[in-house]
Amino acid sequence: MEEQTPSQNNWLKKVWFSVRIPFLAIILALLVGAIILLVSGANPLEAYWQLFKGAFGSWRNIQRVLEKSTPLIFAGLAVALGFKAGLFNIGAQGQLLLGALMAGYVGFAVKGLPAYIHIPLALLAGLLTGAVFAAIPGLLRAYSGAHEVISTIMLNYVAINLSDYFSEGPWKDTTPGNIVSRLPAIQPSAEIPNIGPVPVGFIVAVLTSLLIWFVINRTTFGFEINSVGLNPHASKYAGMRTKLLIVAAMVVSGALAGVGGAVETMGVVGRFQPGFNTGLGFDGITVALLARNNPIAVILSSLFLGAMKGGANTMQFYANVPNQIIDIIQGTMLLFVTAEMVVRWVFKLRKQRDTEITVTSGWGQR
Amino acid sequence: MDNTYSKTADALMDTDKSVILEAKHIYKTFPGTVANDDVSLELRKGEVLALLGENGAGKSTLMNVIYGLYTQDKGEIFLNGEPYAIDNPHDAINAGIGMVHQHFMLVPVFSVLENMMLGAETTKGPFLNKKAAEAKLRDLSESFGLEIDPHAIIEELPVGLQQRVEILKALYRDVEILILDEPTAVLTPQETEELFKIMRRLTERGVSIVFITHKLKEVLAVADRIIIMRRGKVVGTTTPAETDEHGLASMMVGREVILEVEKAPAQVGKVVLEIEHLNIHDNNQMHSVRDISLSVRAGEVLGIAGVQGNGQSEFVEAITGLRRYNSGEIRIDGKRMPQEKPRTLVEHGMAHIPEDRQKHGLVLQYPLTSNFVLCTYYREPFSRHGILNENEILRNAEELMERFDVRAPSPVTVAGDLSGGNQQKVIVGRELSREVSLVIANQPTRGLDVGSIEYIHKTLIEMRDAGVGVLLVSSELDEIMSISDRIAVIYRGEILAVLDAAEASREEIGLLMAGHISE
Amino acid sequence: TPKTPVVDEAPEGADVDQPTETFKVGLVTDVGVVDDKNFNQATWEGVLAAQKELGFEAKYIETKDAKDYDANIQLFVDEGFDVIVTVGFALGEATINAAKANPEIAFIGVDQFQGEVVPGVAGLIFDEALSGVLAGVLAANLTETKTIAAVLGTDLVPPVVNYNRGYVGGAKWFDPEISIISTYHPGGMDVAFTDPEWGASTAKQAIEQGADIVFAAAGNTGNGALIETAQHDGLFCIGVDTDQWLTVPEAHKCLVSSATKDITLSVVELIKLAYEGNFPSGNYVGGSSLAPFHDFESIITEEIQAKLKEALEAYNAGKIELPEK
Amino acid sequence: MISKTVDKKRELSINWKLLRQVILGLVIVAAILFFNARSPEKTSAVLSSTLRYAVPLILGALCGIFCERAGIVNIGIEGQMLFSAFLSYMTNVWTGNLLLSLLVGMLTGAVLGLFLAFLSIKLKLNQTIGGTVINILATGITGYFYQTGLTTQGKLWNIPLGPLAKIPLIGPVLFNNPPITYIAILLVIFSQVLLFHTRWGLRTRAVGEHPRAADTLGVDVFKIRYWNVIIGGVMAGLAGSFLTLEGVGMFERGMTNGRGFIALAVMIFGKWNPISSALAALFFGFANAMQIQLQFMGIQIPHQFVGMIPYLLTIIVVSGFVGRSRAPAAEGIPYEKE
Ligand SMILES: Nc1ncnc2c1ncn2[C@@H]1O[C@H](COP(=O)(O)OP(=O)(O)OP(=O)(O)O)[C@@H](O)[C@H]1O
Ligand SMILES: Nc1ncnc2c1ncn2[C@@H]1O[C@H](COP(=O)(O)OP(=O)(O)OP(=O)(O)O)[C@@H](O)[C@H]1O
Ligand SMILES: [Mg+2]
Ligand SMILES: [Mg+2]
Repeated sequence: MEEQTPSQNNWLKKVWFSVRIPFLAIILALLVGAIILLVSGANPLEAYWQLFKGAFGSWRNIQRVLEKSTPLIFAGLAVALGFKAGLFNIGAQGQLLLGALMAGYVGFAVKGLPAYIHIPLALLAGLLTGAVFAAIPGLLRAYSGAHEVISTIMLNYVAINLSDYFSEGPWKDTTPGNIVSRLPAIQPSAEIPNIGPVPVGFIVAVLTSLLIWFVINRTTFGFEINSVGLNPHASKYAGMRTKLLIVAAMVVSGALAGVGGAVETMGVVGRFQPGFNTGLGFDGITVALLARNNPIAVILSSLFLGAMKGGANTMQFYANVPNQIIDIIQGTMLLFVTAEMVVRWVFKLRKQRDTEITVTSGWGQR
Repeated sequence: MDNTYSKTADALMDTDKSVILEAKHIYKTFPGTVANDDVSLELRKGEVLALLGENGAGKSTLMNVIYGLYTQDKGEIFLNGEPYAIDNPHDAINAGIGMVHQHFMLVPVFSVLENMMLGAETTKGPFLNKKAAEAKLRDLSESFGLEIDPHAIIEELPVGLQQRVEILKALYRDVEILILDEPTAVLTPQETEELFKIMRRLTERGVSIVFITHKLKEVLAVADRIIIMRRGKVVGTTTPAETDEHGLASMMVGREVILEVEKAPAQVGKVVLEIEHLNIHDNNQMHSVRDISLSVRAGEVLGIAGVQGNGQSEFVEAITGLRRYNSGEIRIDGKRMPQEKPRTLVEHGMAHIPEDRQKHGLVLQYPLTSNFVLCTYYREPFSRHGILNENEILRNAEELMERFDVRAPSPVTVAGDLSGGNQQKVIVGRELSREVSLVIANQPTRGLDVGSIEYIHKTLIEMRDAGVGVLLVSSELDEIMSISDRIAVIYRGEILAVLDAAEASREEIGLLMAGHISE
Repeated sequence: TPKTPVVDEAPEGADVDQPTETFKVGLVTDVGVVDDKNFNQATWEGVLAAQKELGFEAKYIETKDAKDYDANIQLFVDEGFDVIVTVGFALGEATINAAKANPEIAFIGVDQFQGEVVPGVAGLIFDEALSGVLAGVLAANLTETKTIAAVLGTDLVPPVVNYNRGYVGGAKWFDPEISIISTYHPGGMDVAFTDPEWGASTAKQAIEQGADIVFAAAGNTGNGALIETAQHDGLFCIGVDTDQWLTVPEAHKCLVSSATKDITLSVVELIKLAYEGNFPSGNYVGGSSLAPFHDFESIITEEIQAKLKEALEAYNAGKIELPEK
Repeated sequence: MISKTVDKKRELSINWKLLRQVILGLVIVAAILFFNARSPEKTSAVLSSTLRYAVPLILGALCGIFCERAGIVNIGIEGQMLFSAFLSYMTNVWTGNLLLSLLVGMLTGAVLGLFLAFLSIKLKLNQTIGGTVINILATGITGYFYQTGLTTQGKLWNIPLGPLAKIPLIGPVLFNNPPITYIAILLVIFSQVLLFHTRWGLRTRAVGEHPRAADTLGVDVFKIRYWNVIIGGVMAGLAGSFLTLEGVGMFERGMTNGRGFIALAVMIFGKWNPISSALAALFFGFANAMQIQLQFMGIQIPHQFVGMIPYLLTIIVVSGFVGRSRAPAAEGIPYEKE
């Protein structure tokens, strides 16, 4: 530590500056959770210890955390990319759901393909579905002024109805004895394998994060997306095709969410079944905000959330704590991450300029 | 203090007028800025006190402190000799202070009447009494000759009338002290004259007025006393009798300022911009530009004079590809331009200095590096195959900051942290540094102080001398007069006349701007 | 105060300090909570009832994420549980996989039809149509307006559909002229059973157009319908799955009976069999019947009793025609 | 001159709109009378079901209107409703005092309103996220603390309004309802008058459109915003209490089931106007009642498609295909005094 050069020191400082708010927010949220646990007569230390063990106590648990993180990374990237373009994609949930559905369909209905074709094909199906479904609010936002927050909330319900319809109707699993509405299991050739405890989907997710980081920070497309998000008027003035960019950002965001759903179907569940993806898109919001829209940080915040989800059942089992506590911690965390002033006030931190996050404001405005 | 500007016998004589408001040792800081640094000022009964100073000198801040919008860090305010705590506008209104703000403070979707009533509602039981309010408004309109339709919706009114509503709003509240923060920026010379008459009528009734403006002529015409601020401090007090425009200008900026631009006769070349029979509807489907035909030639400055809100914005937006037009044709270098394609126009050598620098000109959260390539990021050398070349972008920013004298801590400072004048320089630098044949400059110096104005005027003339066609749109008559070669006057969306700048007179153009067509 | 989630109450005298010696029964819920007034709860009550009788350690875990079925079962496996009860068809696959990996453990799969026999797995299934028929016959007997209603969860879930088929079939069998108005919740799986206000207002809409008996087969949505019916004088309502007299006291005014499947009892039986070492594999059909009439005993005449008996026989003989949906 | 022509235009368009509305109203009345003649019970059943479904939506939408007219976006209505439903239920369980339970429900809504106001006004937190936080916390906390086996002690009952309740068709539908339904109807009228004919309303709308202008006229922007969000919270609280005290009489985890979000849609549908929003809510209520009625009549449509209708309609409305609605201009933007 002592022999660090000043530049190394600066680098560390920079990292600390960019992570301190989320980090402290997590601490605060865990404290609030601890208080609720105490009030309801549980031992918070024991609970958190079991939570930790449940997440990292064995290779199997670690694998589960990675599995849970994988769709979160995609959902988080989807939301973060939307934020970058000034769009609040609450619809990631619906896009993810339909992505999962289509991947499930291609996964079981297309037969006789080798894995190296079938897997990409099913992923592509999820990707395209998510993209198309996200294009609707994108187009509406760009060309009719319908605010994406409201239209994507509504489309989420549409997505649920659609996926229910297909799972009960035309694509229902007709295996003898099955009574549940769901799709048949995907072909083995569409299953995404694991390498040791690491799901291949997770590796793809990490690579995708790097790619998105590069696109946002180092390409002209990223430049345009950022501009449109920060100042659509100036972007139009500068010759960017703002409406098209809004649609494009929404489409890419939806594609990411769709892949998230596909990976979930193909790597974890093994088929599409309603109710298996509940809340993933909404968790994407938490992930993106926790990561302050930085694609690399999305990996870390997904891992954190994935660990909480992965450890929850062990916590419930051994520490006798209802797992709704996870919801409470998550909500509190979101609150503290976004309400920086609370964190600043608690920890007496000074304001820094670059820490503001941009999210859209009201709807109905054009 | 420089004794040239110390109180003269004249000014001392005025002291027998009683001091109605006094601000003592006001300090006000914003993060990173000291806006008011130990400012003291006194206002006497029935006088017009002009407050003069460059941009960011702290004039509006001081007035906002007096009006209770801001709370001073230190200092006190006295009313009629008694200390008076003004913590919010409510206190100020109660004390008989009214203010017409630099930016309109009207609710756009409300009617004139609703805007009048807001904050000073007359009620009958629990309900609003619109009848009583309307009667009061009509009385007021009559006694000051300020006619207005009480039921008109603000956003549908031209800015001149909106300004009228602002003044009526202050009068509606029975003011003893009236603060006017740059009220003439959007008025024609004639409307300005009208305003001065009203001000005189008010002072005769004992109302005291603080009048802020950047137009030195107006100060000399209407003020009883003049206070000059610079960098948050009061740097002098004078009277119109003691000084002239040059005196005021150098006092404001702290150095000698050249108010007239020196330029050689224009060397006119081929036509670069041609507009034929252009018609535009605005957002409310009202005709805002009617059948305009104009052309700009290489090596000349065509000035478009007009009061704000007469269709200039729509006109410029249409030629720069930001707005669809309904009919007509636009050609650059003889080539027909498609609708709504700013990029195509940039490719054809058009530069555009937009009217609203923060809305259109800059991405405030972007660093200067990105803002400098906002229109050219997709081209070599700034990017190749869709991938940005950070080194080139940085080098470009360093070069332009040097060339256009942009004062900022570093090329990666975000644009939003720059002062208005420096922000404008970034835009000018970006637009004028690439190969262009045509410059569209819309209100390029709005709200800037004389120093910055001088610089931008000089740059525009340099472009013209280098053979570029310049279309200058401005509501500042002085600006139009001093740098245009030809002047077109726009009124209610129509070009009333195109005059040779050398032969046109201020009065003639002023009348045209008000819609009077002379024979 | 919140509920204590994991009940761990070995009866007095049982030696919990020697886990190797103790018999242990675990329960994994379907997505949802153990106190859902529905099959998760009924199953858990079965476990507790068996515990009372036999004295063993019992523990449950609530599934929050459908992907955790395996992991939750595994927690019990790791802790050396002897019997693991999994609730709901959705856990069927996870249960079979776990059973194959752990042949020494007895698995009870509630509502899990077994296509083929897997050693160590007993699929506890029910004939919902049967209790539906009885409910329909009862309703048809009691109605004065000749209009009876059913408020149903989603048709995505076969047991719900079966209840309704039985209800309609039974009522028509008794009186072909009777008019039956029934409605499924239009939402998906996630809301169909947790929307009591929808259940209540739907029941009211039916009541206002003359229905005087409301059969509610929709989990908590249905509970709303029961409570609503209780607000109207002189009407009857019929609950579902368990004896809802015990779970929805607010509906006592109208709750004449419930179309039940005997989850609790069957679970007790299966646990006992496992305890004794006679655990069966394959499908185990639990009982379906009407719950006791409680306060309404007096109005259930001999005649009605006879009709119900007759209906049971007719059904078993395949003489009652059931509609498609 | 210019303003005059504008005036004329506006008058003309209002007349057209009025005409359209009158015609639409007449068609609806005629249809109701027609069906009433054919089968009175069914008609009144469908209409009361319509009203009942609409009540929480109306109250939720009023919450949205109060908040957004003052410039605060509230997507936490769902959470406010759920929380209030829970606490008024718990109060009913503990005390059996319905009035107290109702007050607790309203108070809960108000406190959450205050919380949202504090987050968005004082901490200047992004308002959409503030609402999301309320929604997540409401699901988590009510789920955590809810326990079954509790029994409520009664629920709010119908109060027939004397002879009014005896009018055919209208009587049973409109004048024989439990209290919160009456309150909701009165609140619609009250809100309409408050917003457009009182000092408070004028100031509220000004604050939602141009807070700085209001500030310069001595209007306390923060105070107006705080109070409106709190009042809105009371409305959401009433909506929640409606579910547990008047509608069902019980609580269930997540029992609001998206009604808070549909209320938002209703608010936009109704263009931030109480009466129009109430009509929009009735329309959604009618769609729901008809969906049930069609099933009663044995007409089977895949219910997933029927279930989508309100959401698709909302999208169509916000897309401006049925007349554009314009949100308050300052909505969602924290007001900074300096
Ligand atoms: N709300 C604010 N936050 C931060 N800084 C501010 C704010 N308002 C004004 N300032 C800064 O305070 C200084 C004084 O501003 P002020 O508006 O009083 O200038 P002014 O003399 O009125 O200028 P102008 O002629 O451009 O109107 C400037 O540096 C300005 O940038
Ligand atoms: N609204 C604002 N919020 C925060 N900081 C501001 C704001 N306006 C101005 N500033 C800061 O105040 C500083 C001074 O601005 P000001 O406008 O006084 O500059 P200036 O000295 O007048 O320069 P110029 O003559 O080029 O306009 C700037 O560095 C800017 O960062
Ligand atoms: Mg400045
Ligand atoms: Mg100013």
